[in-house]
Amino acid sequence: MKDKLTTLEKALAPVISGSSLMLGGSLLRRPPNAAVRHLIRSGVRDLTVMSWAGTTAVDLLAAADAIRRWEGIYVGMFNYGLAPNFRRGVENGRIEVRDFSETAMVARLRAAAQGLPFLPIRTLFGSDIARVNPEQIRSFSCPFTGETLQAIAAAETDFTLIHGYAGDKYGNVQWPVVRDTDDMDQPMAAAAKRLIVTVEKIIPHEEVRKQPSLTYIPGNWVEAIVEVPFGAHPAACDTLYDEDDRQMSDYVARSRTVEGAESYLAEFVHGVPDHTTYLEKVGGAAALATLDVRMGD
Amino acid sequence: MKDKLTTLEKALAPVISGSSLMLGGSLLRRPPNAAVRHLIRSGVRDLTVMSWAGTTAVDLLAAADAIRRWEGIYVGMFNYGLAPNFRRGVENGRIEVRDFSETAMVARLRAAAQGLPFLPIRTLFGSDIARVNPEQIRSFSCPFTGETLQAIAAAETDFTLIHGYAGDKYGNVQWPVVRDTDDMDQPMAAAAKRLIVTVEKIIPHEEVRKQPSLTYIPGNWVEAIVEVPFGAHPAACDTLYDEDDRQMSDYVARSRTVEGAESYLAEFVHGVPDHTTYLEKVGGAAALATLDVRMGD
Amino acid sequence: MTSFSTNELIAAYLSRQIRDDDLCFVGVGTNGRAFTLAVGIPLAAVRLAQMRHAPGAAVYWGNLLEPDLSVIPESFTQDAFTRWEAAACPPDTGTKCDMLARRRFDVSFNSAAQLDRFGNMNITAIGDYRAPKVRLVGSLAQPEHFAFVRRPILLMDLDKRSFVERVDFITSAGHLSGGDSRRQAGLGEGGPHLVVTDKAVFDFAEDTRAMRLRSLHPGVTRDEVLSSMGFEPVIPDTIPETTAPNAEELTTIRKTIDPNRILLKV
Amino acid sequence: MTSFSTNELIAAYLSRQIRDDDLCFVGVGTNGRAFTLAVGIPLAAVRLAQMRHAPGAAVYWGNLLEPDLSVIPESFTQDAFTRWEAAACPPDTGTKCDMLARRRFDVSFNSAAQLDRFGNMNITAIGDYRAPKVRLVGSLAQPEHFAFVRRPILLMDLDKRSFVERVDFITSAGHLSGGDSRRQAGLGEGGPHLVVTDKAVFDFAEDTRAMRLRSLHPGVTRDEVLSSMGFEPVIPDTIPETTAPNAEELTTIRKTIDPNRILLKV
Repeated sequence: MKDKLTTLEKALAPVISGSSLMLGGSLLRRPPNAAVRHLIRSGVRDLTVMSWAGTTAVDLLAAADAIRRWEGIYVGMFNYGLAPNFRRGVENGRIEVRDFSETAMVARLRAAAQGLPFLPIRTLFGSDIARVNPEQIRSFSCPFTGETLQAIAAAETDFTLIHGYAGDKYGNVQWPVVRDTDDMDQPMAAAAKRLIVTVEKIIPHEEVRKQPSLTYIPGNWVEAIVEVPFGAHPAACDTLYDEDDRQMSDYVARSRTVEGAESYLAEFVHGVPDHTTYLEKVGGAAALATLDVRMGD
Repeated sequence: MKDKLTTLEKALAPVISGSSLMLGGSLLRRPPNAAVRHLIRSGVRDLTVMSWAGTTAVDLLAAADAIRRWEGIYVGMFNYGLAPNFRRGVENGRIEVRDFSETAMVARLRAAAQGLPFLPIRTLFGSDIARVNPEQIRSFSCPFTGETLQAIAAAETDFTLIHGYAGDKYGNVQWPVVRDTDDMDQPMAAAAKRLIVTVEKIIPHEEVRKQPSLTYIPGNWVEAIVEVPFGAHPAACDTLYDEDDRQMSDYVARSRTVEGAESYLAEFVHGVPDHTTYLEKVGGAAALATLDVRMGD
Repeated sequence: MTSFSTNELIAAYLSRQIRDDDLCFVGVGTNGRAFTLAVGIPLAAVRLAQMRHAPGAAVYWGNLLEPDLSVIPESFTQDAFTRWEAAACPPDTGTKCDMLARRRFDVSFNSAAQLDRFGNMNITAIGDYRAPKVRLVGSLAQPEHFAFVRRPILLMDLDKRSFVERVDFITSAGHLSGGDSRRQAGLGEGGPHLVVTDKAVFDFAEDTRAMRLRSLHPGVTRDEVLSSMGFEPVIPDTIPETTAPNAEELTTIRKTIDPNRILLKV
Repeated sequence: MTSFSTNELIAAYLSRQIRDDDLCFVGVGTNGRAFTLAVGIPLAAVRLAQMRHAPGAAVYWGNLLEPDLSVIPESFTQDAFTRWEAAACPPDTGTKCDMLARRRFDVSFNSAAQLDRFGNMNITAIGDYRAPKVRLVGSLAQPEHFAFVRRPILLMDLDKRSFVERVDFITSAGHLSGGDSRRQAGLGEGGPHLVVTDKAVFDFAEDTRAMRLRSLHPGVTRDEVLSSMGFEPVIPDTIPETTAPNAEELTTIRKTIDPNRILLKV
């Protein structure tokens, strides 16, 4: 096995302006926020971003005006309302959107994971989602029944960024037995070309291999793994810490205006050299301890 | 939730001659042998049987001349050689076969689980598997790239029989964290129309719902659940008991001839009224204890 | 006669729409009134149905299949979802998607920014899709609900801005342009079944598939309803009153299902 | 020069075919000689490669991704598979199938009842498919290996009944009728790469894609090989000898990898 443990800097160096990027997580669970802040600091632009239910990670990139196009099922701030910067970017024409419903996005990821150019669904008849996107959604006839089906193009991105619970230095990432799973991190990992994973904690390989069925991302699929505690902050990593309501509220409030969003980025992204300093900035160990949801396990 | 706990007799009553039947398990892991012995005793015939890597369950049905057609990836006895009765049935023309490679069978199950008539693959170009089966494997053009792909028809069966580890009376079936998973029981369950599950043990629902991610077959998909300890015997149920080498060897040896196979059925299937008596017949608690592989968990 | 809130009226009304063994999709909603409509009322309704006439009714919520509705979380932060006990929690959302496409769901509870005469709905964009006045959240599985669920039920407060002649963008295809148009487009049975609002209940006429006033909530007038809509629904000759919750239903909601007023708060 | 068995020769030879970071598929074989060819020799070869020049090489075995090859089970009953430690054990075999179709595998080890001049193989039926003389096991993922794996390697004992002019049934399409026919049929790069037998090693000629003698094992003659085959392979002007294992390789195999002669038994 190959040692793939590295730093955010090295892991993300290949992600350059113009890249396409799949972002893991769903709603306020495990968006790869630390990695995204690093990308913003490094100045990448013109990204094609794909997501499942995107929140903070997508909106931060939008705040930095780094997104040229987005494709996915949702961008919002869950119980914090609409995604302020993403919304502004779409409304002022800086971000092009391509909407996909859930079965459509699932089909896209599965197609990529299976090395296929498309997979069929029959969800989007009559929906404007299909009408506005003939490039990626097309009708065709079932080779057996002749009925009309819809072909959905595979979701191919240059890079995939996922934030996970725990992994070993070989890139094997495991989830806890009890967890929230309303997301597509595993299908995204299976679909990835170049997969970069951040995890809350690096654990010994010996621990991983005792329960191999908990490995949801095999190291074999991974290009680089980085230990980034609180890597999803200000969102949550289920089973470890909850979303940071104070920080989330501050972000949403300031993002009502372009200037406010810029002041947020200046303070919490550009104003801190790295993730460790970021964590100090948002309150350090004392503040983070209040988010802890571990049950002594 | 609905109480779905019942007896083999009641659960299997709807399975009549001429039915189509998906059988769970793979190689020597969890073939639903107790359920199959019950079906043989009840005299069903002319079954269309589908399997992943089928062993004892398929061959027992073949010994009873209950299979009209089989579809799947493999029938054999794993390290006990070819499947003697199935082989004889195919060679003498009583069993029609439709071979599918693994990606093809996976596509068939996923199509059924997604309510689709087919899913595409590109495995079987040039293979005689496709040549001999234009009814279920057809070439077509990708709606995006124009390249040729192969459409594989969904695997629809009237019934699906799966043997699982533990479940509650509502039909929620759970697996242990460490287990063997070289099989398709979950995709088969997802693809099923009428799903009948036997489990080693009925456990309280309260236990199930503490670790919902271990539920691989939700009760919502299940029509009936039956407690059948050693329900895979003489094959294994991984984490609980190993295959019974003595019984396996005896079965294979006797099955070299039609008469031998009939004597086996007479002794271990028709000659015992139910599964409890069967377990006594194969040696009872003392013999079964020698197969135990539990690690004090 | 006991007095009751509109939320209680709706919850009790909806519970009577749930049949035994129904699998019901409930979304994960946001805050305030949106939470009450998307999560609170639906959970209360299904629980009431479970306790009264539909013990086999189940909910798919987030990615939890059959979460234990006898113990509703007190707050809905991420951790509450993680710890909520349930019968099953599939490895990824693909399982739920397959269950939708396979038509395993009987009922879904939906809300939208816009809903039109033929039950088409929009949660994607207000104005022009490519240069929208308001960019909304996208689509989630709302297209799936209208495509595959047997009886989707919309829960929305009646409002001229939401009930529009024609949605700006069809996120989920309802009955399209009415009549046979849904089937013509390739969609199966289904589409919006009921629209339950704070003032009245609507269904869709069998022939034209246009939205039709089905009942008025106690104390609400026909004109009050019409003045809150951007189009005129089909109005039957006699308009019944929405059946009020009985004392037993109200007691169960107040004492057992939602004693802390989390579900039916606002 | 140390003496060595044919199994050791093959294991060492194969280990040199494994490159760093190769993902190798090993089947779950049966008993006796079939086990040695399908499981024993491949596991020994990959382990030897890991220890010498390819630390990043990995095995997919059964449904275990990267099982710990430093601790080979002593027996191969079901429980040994269950307990074997590994980096990952995906929830179902569909993951492995996707990895195959996505072309994540570099090497596979395969055996067959019949293999022909162009590397087509048969594990389905001897004789007529619909009324076979011998019904075999079916297909498993053997078609996938030839369709998608970069360098499939066949391990078979040389025998006239197995090495036939034309297989009775093409389970896995190799180079079909040779030349460009594989590509014409819609298949990508790949197909059988090497055939390693107890007497010699074969590859496939670049132009005709016909099986070609690549090397003779020490002490084996060309005629011995030809008389064990049902067709004549391409014979180059000079035939090298299969490189023998060196002392260090032999010591590693005997002392560390397979001290109890489980893998290379028969």
